[in-house]
Amino acid sequence: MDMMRRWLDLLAGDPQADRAVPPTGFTARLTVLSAFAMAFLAVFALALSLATGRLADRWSSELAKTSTLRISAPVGQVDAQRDAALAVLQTTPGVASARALTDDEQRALLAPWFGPDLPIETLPVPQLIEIIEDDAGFDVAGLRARLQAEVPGAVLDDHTRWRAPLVEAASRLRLLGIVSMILIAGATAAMITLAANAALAANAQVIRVMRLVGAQDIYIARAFIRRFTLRALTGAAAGTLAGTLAILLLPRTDVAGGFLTGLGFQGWHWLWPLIIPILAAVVAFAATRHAALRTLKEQS
Amino acid sequence: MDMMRRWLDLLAGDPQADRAVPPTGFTARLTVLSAFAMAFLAVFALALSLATGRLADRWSSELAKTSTLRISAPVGQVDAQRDAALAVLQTTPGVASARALTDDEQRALLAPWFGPDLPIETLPVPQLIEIIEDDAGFDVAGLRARLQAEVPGAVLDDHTRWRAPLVEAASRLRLLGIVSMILIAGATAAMITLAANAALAANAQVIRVMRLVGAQDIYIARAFIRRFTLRALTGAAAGTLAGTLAILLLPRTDVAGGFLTGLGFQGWHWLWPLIIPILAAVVAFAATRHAALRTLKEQS
Amino acid sequence: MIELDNVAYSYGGAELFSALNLSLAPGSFHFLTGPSGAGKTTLLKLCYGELTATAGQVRLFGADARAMDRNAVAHIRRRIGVVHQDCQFLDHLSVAENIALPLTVSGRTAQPTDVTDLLGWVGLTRQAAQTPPELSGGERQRAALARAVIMSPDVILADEPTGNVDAEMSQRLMALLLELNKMGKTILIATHDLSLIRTAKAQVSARVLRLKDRKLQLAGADL
Amino acid sequence: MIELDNVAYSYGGAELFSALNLSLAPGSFHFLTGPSGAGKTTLLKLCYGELTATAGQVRLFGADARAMDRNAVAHIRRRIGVVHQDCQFLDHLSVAENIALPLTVSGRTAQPTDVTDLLGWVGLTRQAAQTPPELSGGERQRAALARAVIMSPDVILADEPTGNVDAEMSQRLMALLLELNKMGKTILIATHDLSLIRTAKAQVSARVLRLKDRKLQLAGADL
Ligand SMILES: Nc1ncnc2c1ncn2[C@@H]1O[C@H](COP(=O)(O)OP(=O)(O)OP(=O)(O)O)[C@@H](O)[C@H]1O
Ligand SMILES: Nc1ncnc2c1ncn2[C@@H]1O[C@H](COP(=O)(O)OP(=O)(O)OP(=O)(O)O)[C@@H](O)[C@H]1O
Ligand SMILES: [Mg+2]
Ligand SMILES: [Mg+2]
Repeated sequence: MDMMRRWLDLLAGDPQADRAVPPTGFTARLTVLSAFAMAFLAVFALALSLATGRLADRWSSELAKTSTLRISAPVGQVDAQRDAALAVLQTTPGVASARALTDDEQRALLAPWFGPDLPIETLPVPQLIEIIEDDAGFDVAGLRARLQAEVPGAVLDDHTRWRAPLVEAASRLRLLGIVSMILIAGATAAMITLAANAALAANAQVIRVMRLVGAQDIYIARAFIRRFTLRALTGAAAGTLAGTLAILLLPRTDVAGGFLTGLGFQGWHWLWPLIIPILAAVVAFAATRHAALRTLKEQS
Repeated sequence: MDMMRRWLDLLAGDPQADRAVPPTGFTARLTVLSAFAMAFLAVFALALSLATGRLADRWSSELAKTSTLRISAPVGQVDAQRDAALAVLQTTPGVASARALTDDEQRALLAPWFGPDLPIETLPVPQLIEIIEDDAGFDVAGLRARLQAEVPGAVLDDHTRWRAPLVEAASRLRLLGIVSMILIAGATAAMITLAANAALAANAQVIRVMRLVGAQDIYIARAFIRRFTLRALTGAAAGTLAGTLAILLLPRTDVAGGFLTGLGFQGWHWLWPLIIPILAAVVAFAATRHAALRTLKEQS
Repeated sequence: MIELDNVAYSYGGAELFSALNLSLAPGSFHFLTGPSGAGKTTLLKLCYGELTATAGQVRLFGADARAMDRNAVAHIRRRIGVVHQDCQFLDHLSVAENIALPLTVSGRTAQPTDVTDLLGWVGLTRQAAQTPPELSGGERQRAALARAVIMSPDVILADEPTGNVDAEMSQRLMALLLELNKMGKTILIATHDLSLIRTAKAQVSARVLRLKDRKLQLAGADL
Repeated sequence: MIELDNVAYSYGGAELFSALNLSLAPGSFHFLTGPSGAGKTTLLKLCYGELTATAGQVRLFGADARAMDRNAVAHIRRRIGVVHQDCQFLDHLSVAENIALPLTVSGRTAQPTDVTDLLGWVGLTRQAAQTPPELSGGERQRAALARAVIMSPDVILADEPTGNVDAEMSQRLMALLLELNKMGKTILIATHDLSLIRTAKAQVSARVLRLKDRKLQLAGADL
């Protein structure tokens, strides 16, 4: 509430106090530019972070939780072996569900290699069964042993070879996104603080005169705080807008194994970038306030 | 030569002139920080740019120039049809080379779907023939017609469906990398110019006094130029180092369809980042020189 | 209004003065002289709370200066008009705006007539719209004096207010200060200009203090 | 050394003065007086090339000031010592370094004895290591004078060099300037201080110019 009132107070502003502090020309433009550039980059880092987040989720859930059973058998026996395998799987603890892929699914999987019109019915292509584990997972060696006895043509491929590096890569990528965000936020805060300090240092004379004629510290500080907050807000808003537009213009890369599918925002994630200018304004407010009150204290 | 001498002159510096211009405190730190942050990001953009460059090359050469011929035939006829197809291809204008994939290669291609130990010899798996086009490319419809007559089991898959979006995506990604680099360089130049201008504006009094006692413009300018160049160089060098280390620490993502294989630098590409601090110093030199001489002219 | 009790001050090194006593009664008129570097400006700064005495007590309007926080000092300053020796202005504002600045920062709106009258008094009507760096030395001093009196403060402390103006103008500024003194304002002027003191003494019962050799003394009849 | 021929100047508005003639012969001693705002400082600025006349010709050491580029002006400044009215210093350097600044920027190394002697003359030995903002008003003026003369320039232009110092010190500074005049230096002092002019005239054949109502005239015997 109090914070709220202070903010509104600030944004309403005091045109007189604003006049008293001279326009800070280059420092002003520097602040707006920094806020713009940093917001622009932040949008990308945010998008990367969200995309890798999604990717890591997908990879760890899809890959870590699924295994494939492959049944190679003479044409006539495939159906029987498939049913036997499904029966085995249904009684295996740790298996959440198991289901045979349809011909269409198998054809889609094979299309890159054999073309879309593969006569799959006439070929002795192995039947694939997708196994989804539950959280606990199943005993791979035990399952292999049971299958060997009951479904001789079945080979269990539990993706273990792939799983570990993929999940690790995904989580490290997500970490990278988060670290970039923190770096950008930190760099922005540092830049705005330094710009505010530079403006204050350049205005030592103004502060001296204002003091001489009886101005209170908060009166002087407010003019600076207001300016830098508005500048950071403006710059960051423009940068966010530009960054978001750039993301929109990015190629929809559904290619390359779906790696980049999601570098755009999806659904309500579009609201995330709105946080950037607000955060920039809050950071600028706090940084300038701190810098101003400290400088005023030092110069007393 | 002249430029060279001027540079050396500058870096040797004049301690007296340096003393005459007061330490610019916050502006100094702001410059170093900006240079650092921008160099750090530039390393990433550079890496992205090089990686997408490599990727685009690979995609456009591998995908755009190859087609696949798939021969599905009863087991006994495969060899004969393969030879007939190869004979047709050898006489087709626009085909640079054509060769049948070995069993091992086909097994490797199919491993993700059927497991590594697929008994490919015993299965009526189609025989694949890789066709590499020359730059002109061949007449797809014409080839199809000839093949239909001479090799009834052959299906030509010329990857056209895939080619266009992939190549487009790759080139747009490369563009993205280059645009980021330009953006970062531009933002850095703007930041350093603004910081130099802010420092000069804050030192109007110093310039006035120096003038009063008979200092020449270049004497005054040099102190500023030297400082900002060294600052940009220092900041950018540190930022480049940090960025390169971060790249080294990146997960080696050989996963996900090889999309990110190359986000590190490869071979002599490791020399590229060295350009960043040099470029930053040059930009700072030019920006400060311009800003200083312009300010000095205006204030005369 | 302002009382200094056994006050000493040093800028870190040797003491500039010590055991100094001064009391500015309401409506009194004082001159402060002394050689360059004696500490006149320092003494004035103690009187408006810019410096804090290293020993002794300074009371401003009855309150102990040492116990004041910065907001209290800001409020005290609104009751004390100061002419700084190196006149300090906001260089981006016009002369008129600079003169009205004490009103602005205390949240009052400047009456245009007040400012106009005052500009006429100090002879800056023509220069009202110029900025301070566009003024001559003497004009700046006059603007500083105008700014010091615009709030109609209880006390006026002027540090060498006529160092850069000609004799005629300095008599005119003196007349303004004498007028204000007649209205009951307390006035303290630090100056080297003995002729200024002489003319003033002819019109008001001014006390002349001399700061020399670390001591403050009443000047004799030698003026 | 410095000649003004039919010179006029205006800051954009009305002309400050016009058809003004002045010639500073080598070794001459001039005073410049006139009411505050008459244009004394402006006239001095024309003489050291900070301003360019709006009409007429200014010749500095025989060269036309209008034709000089900024480097030429910089070199001229090394032959002209200037005491600015609002003494301008580099606030981050010590007083001694500020006084030696003209030597520094012209690439010469300051002789420590020169600086020390000069500091003694103007009574700033004790303050040599302080920075300019830590000086009193009069001390700053003395430092400005010391800086003006350290290069042993051919011409010394001093704008109100004694506005903030006591009578005793101003006599002493005057003695320094008279000494330099005897060594053949050309000197022009703008001042309001008539007593200063009177004492000087007793010792040297100084000419007193009065700038008033847009004209420059030789002052009569009324001084
Ligand atoms: N901030 C400071 N740090 C150190 N010494 C200072 C500082 N300010 C003033 N002094 C010294 O204190 C002494 C008194 O200074 P002050 O300004 O009070 O003198 P003053 O009487 O006003 O002289 P003037 O008539 O020349 O204005 C001077 O010798 C000066 O060098
Ligand atoms: N940069 C400027 N722009 C506009 N007007 C100016 C500028 N500088 C000075 N003036 C005006 O020109 C007039 C003469 O100024 P100048 O400083 O030459 O006077 P001066 O004779 O030195 O006065 P003083 O004795 O008060 O120092 C003044 O009225 C002043 O307001
Ligand atoms: Mg003083
Ligand atoms: Mg003047």
